[in-house]
Amino acid sequence: MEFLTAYLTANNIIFFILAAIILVFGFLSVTTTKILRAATYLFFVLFAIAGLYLLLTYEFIAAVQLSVYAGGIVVLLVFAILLVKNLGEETEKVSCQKKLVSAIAAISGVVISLVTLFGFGFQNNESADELTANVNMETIGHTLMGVEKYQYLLPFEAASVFLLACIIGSVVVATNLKKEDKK
Amino acid sequence: MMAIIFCLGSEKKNIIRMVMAVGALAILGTAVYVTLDFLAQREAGDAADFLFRQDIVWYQSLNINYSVGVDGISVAMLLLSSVIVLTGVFASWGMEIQTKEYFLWFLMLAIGVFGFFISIDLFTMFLFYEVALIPMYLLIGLWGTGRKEYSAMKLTLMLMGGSAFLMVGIFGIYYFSSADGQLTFNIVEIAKNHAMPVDKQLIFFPLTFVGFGVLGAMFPFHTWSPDGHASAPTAVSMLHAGVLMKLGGYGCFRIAMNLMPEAADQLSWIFIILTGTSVVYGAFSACVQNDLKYINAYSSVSHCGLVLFALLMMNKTAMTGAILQMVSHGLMTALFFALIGMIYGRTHTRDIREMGGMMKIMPVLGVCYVIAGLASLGLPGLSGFVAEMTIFVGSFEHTDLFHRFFVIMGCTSIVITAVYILRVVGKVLFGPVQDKHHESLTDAVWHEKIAAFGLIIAIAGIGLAPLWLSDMISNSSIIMHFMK
Amino acid sequence: MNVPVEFYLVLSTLLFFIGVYGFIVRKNLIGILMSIELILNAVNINFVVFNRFLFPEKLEGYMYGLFVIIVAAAETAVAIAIIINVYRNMKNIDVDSIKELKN
Amino acid sequence: MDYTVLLLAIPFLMFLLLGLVGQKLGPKMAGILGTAGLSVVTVLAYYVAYSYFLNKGLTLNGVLESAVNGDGSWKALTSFNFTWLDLSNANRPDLRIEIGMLFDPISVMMLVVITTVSLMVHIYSIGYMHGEEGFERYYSILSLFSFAMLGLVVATNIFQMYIFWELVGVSSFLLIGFYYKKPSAVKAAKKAFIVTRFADMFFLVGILILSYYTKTFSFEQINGDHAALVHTTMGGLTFMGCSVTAIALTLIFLGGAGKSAMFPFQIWLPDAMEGPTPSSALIHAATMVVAGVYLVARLFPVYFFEATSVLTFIAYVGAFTSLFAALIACTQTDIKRVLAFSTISQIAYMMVALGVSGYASAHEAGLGFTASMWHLFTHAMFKALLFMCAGAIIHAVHSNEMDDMGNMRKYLPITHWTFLIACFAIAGIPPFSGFFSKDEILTAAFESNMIIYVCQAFVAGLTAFYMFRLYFRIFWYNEPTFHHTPHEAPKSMTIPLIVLAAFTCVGGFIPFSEFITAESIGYEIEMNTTIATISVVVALIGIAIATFMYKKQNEWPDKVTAIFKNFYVWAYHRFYIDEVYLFITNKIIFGIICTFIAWFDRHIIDGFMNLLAWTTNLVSDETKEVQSGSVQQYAWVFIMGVVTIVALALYL
Repeated sequence: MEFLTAYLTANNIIFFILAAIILVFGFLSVTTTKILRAATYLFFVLFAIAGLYLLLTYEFIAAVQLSVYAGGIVVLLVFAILLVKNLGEETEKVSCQKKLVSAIAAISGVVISLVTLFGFGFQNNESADELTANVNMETIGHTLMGVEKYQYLLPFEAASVFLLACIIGSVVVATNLKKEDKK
Repeated sequence: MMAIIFCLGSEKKNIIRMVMAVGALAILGTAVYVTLDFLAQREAGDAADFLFRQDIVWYQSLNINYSVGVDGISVAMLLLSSVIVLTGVFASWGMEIQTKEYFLWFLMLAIGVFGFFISIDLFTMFLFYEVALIPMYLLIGLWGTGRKEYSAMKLTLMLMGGSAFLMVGIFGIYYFSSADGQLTFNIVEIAKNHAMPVDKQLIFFPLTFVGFGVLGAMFPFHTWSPDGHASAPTAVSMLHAGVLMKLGGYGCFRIAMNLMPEAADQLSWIFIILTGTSVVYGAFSACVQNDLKYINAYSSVSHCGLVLFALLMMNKTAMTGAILQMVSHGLMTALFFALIGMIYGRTHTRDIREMGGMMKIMPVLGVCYVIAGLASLGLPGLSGFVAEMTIFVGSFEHTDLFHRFFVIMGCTSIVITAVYILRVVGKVLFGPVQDKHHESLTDAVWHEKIAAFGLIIAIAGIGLAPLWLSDMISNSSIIMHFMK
Repeated sequence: MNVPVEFYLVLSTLLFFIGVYGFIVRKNLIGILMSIELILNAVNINFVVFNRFLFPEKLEGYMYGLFVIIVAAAETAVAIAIIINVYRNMKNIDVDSIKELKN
Repeated sequence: MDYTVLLLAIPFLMFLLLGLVGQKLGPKMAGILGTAGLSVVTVLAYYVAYSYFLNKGLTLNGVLESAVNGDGSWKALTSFNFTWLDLSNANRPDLRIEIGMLFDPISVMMLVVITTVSLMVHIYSIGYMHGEEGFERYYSILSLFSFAMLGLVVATNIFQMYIFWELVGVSSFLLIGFYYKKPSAVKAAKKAFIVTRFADMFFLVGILILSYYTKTFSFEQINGDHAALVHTTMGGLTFMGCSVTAIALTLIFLGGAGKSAMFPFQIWLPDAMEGPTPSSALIHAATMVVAGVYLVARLFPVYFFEATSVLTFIAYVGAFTSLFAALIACTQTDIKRVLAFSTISQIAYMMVALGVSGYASAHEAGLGFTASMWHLFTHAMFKALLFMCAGAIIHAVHSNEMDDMGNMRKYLPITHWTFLIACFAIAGIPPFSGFFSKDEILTAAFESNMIIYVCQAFVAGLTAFYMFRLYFRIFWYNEPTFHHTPHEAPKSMTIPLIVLAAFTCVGGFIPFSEFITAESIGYEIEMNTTIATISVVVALIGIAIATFMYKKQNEWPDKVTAIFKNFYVWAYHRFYIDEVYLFITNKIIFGIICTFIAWFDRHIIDGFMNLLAWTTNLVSDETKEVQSGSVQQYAWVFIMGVVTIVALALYL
């Protein structure tokens, strides 16, 4: 019981709930045969991960996670699914052999990772708890816009250029074929 | 010596055949000049192993040099090559498709060949060797006839396979031959140092010998030759059988045997069996072929087998005979291929069963073919006799039963050669005309005559007065450790 | 605030390999894409967690996670553009049936 | 170098000239040039012979050299001898092929024979070959042949001999195949060349063995001092129980047997009659075919002193061949074939003579050698004459078959008489030349070996029989229906006939033994009357039978044929030797060995190479599946790889 009480703090309970959501829906999202459902499950997973970030007191990244992932990517995916598939159409059955093979890879990876992880012996940094102060937007803004050490203007700009490139690329890829279709 | 290469290099810009002819003539002129100069310098008492030396450091850290120089053997090979290049140009006068590219690759081949013969640096030599091989693929694959892609691929792959062996062999020599820790690629130095341990030699000698042996059409690595020759355009067959196959013999002699004499001595029996087989086997095979080029290709296998066979006898006379045979076979086989090309150009068939009575229709080609045939079967007064007799006399130095057996087996090849040569002559040239269409065919035109007569003059020249050539060659084998 | 770091790591490990499983097992291109998202998220969790527990004052992992999200978004966009294109051409988005680029 | 070199140079230049520009000169000019060239050579040869034998001295290089040694023996003189090819090495420093001219009794005698017959043939051919296509080519090859044959006989060393030997062979090939549009001619030419070439291979190996031990090619060194060099270097050496010397000399003899059509190499000579008749007269009757005899004579000291057993072997081979060929000659109907077999038989006679000869300048001991050379001389004359007569007859009736001839004496009187003279000569009727030489051979055989003597005497009878069978069938017998009336040949053809007939008549009175002996010392020949009588009687019996059977058409020939039916068929088909050869070459060598090797090459060796390529292809085909382009597969491999590596790195 002591063990239980030691772990049954509010944080932990929330964590377990989130973890359960992530794992269960994650698993469902890769195993379900209906692709639209998979997207929905993915949405839950992403949502729960945002919760996880909140639990870590990183609100900003949680917000980004929500808006970009849950709000953007999943919607994009859903659109894509709706464009290419009839709603609710089942994905083809995956052969057992393939499942088994994939499972072997995944499980062996899990095993080796967990063994390593538990063998490492982390010492929880209690001091981290003390620095629970929220990372405020100012800090984030400075970090993103600064050029000092541990400041990330360059990646920021790079990311923006990258995004631009992606937009253009997407458009080109999408339009090129239309021309060919016309031909 | 450089002049030859520069001469070729500048040629590349020009595309007209005339320029090719003039260029090839210039090459021949240079080769003759080199020969005369060489003889003069020897006469004047210059006893260096190699004359006209030129060394340029090329890659310092591995001690690779562009070093060239000639001795009597290289001079003989240069003369041979230049004669064949010249006649090859005339023989491919009628090449209409992509003439420029054709001659360009042709020259590339020639550069490789010339470079190979004058190199005395192993690495440079290997480089030129590869330079000579690659154009073959394109020349056969693009300008060939029949199953050209297959043949070109087969030829290139087999020769490349050979050069893989060769490269290992060369590196083996490079790493294990140094006397004082200073690694060198220089053949002369390696030969002088003579420091390669015998156990290492035993490993690298077979590699090198087989590597060159593939090019020298040694049994059982000869099968590229019939297909390759059959598909190649005329001048390429000429240059290939005439010169390129000699690279094999020359390499076996200059590198494999000269640098690894002890191993050559110990392992010669294996290769004597193989080359001795080659001689008879090629001749027998040629007896039942129906394609003129196949006959000639198998005959080349037989004759080139004799070259390697003689080399393995490891004495001065046989060695001289081997080099003479290279020259002689180069000339006569080039003549053969040139004539076959000319006949094929007219009849559009190479099947001897479909031809007959050509002597009446095209007397000049017919007579030339007979002369080539007689040279091939070793008629005195033509070059083949000189070479073969030198080889047989030299090979007879070995008294043991093993060598005797193979020498006598080699002697039988002169009979078998007569059989297949006369079979061809009888079927193609003599007898009644088989195909009525053939009666309207024309005889050789001027450029074909130049090609054929040029080669015949060279063949008869060597056949009638062989002494200078044989002296030039035999005087060059001074630094050979393996000479008994 | 005392959820031990191992918990997070175990979670991300499991999520990662769920993603890997999905990546390998899925035939549908969009399914594969979603698996990739899972993998990326698992990694992201790690970044953030390590940042939180090891160097809370630095924000390195934090930023990295942020950029990962950005890049993931871009990647998804491009991927979907390609998928739609492929679908237009071949009326199919199964990896096994898309062999046009092979050979 | 001096005037003697012209003996070789003129024919050679004539060959080049006629070969290269003959077409432009035209037939008439070519014929005249060729004949004129050879006339000069003939005059030179006669001059050499005159100075050598009668003046006993030759002016060589401006110096008069005596042809006689102190002890009265003939001396070998060399007019020039230059190195043609150096084959020396550490082991044999002096081994080189030289080209030179050697004058000794037999070579000078051969010079006379060759030039005489050759000149006659040249003159004769002007008429015989008139209007033939390739007339210039014909003369060019005749010149080449004369060059080669002269070079052969004056050879200073065995290798020079081999060189010219081959050249002779090729000119023979070219002449047999002169009518190259006739498949039978092409076949015959091929056969002749390949059979002789096959024999030459033995010759070559023989030379190689001989020269390996003696370290020289020179006849002078090999033969000199009773073949002492051979004795010291090779004496006592054995190989598989046989003396090496004997092996070498047997091989060399086999080379000679090939050229001289001894059994079992005789098959090419009858077919060689496909060539123009005058060239058959020159090459296949008078000169080239005796090269084998000449070769043995050249090396006679070596044979005699070092390998007597080989000489005996030669004698038996000769005796067998002469009998064999004479039997076949009796059955043939093609007149040139009859002559061809007669030639084989007569050459075999010469071989027998050499085989039974001793080495001494005395009547009995050294007789064989002299007789052989003498017979060579006389035979060349009368056989050339016979062939030319045959040519004239063929010229007249355009057929080789006896059945198309008969009663020709009316139409061709000159040919008739000259033919008759030649027949008497070959049958051995005094005083024609053949009698003397043949008588000496029989005497020599009688002195040494009774079996051979009996055999040869019988052959002499057979010879008389088949020659007169030929004579009567052509000139008497029944007159067949001619296509057109036969006419006597033109002057250019009859003059050589008369000249040769004259030689045949007087050839027997040349004191041959003064000049040509084994030991080079002249001696007096005495006629052995018993043997002479016997041989004349035998010959007369032969003639009588022939006269009885063939003078007029009667039933006797058929009766005799019926008695010896099987034998006759066998002999008519030349005892099927040709068929055996054909079987061996066509069926076994071509059919089995060559085809097998070609098959083996295509399918096994090349197949192996293709298999290598195919395997490479297959392996790459298989392995390229690994790089499938399937990202999922890659991912799986990647993950498993990482897992494995981590596991290995961390826990092992």
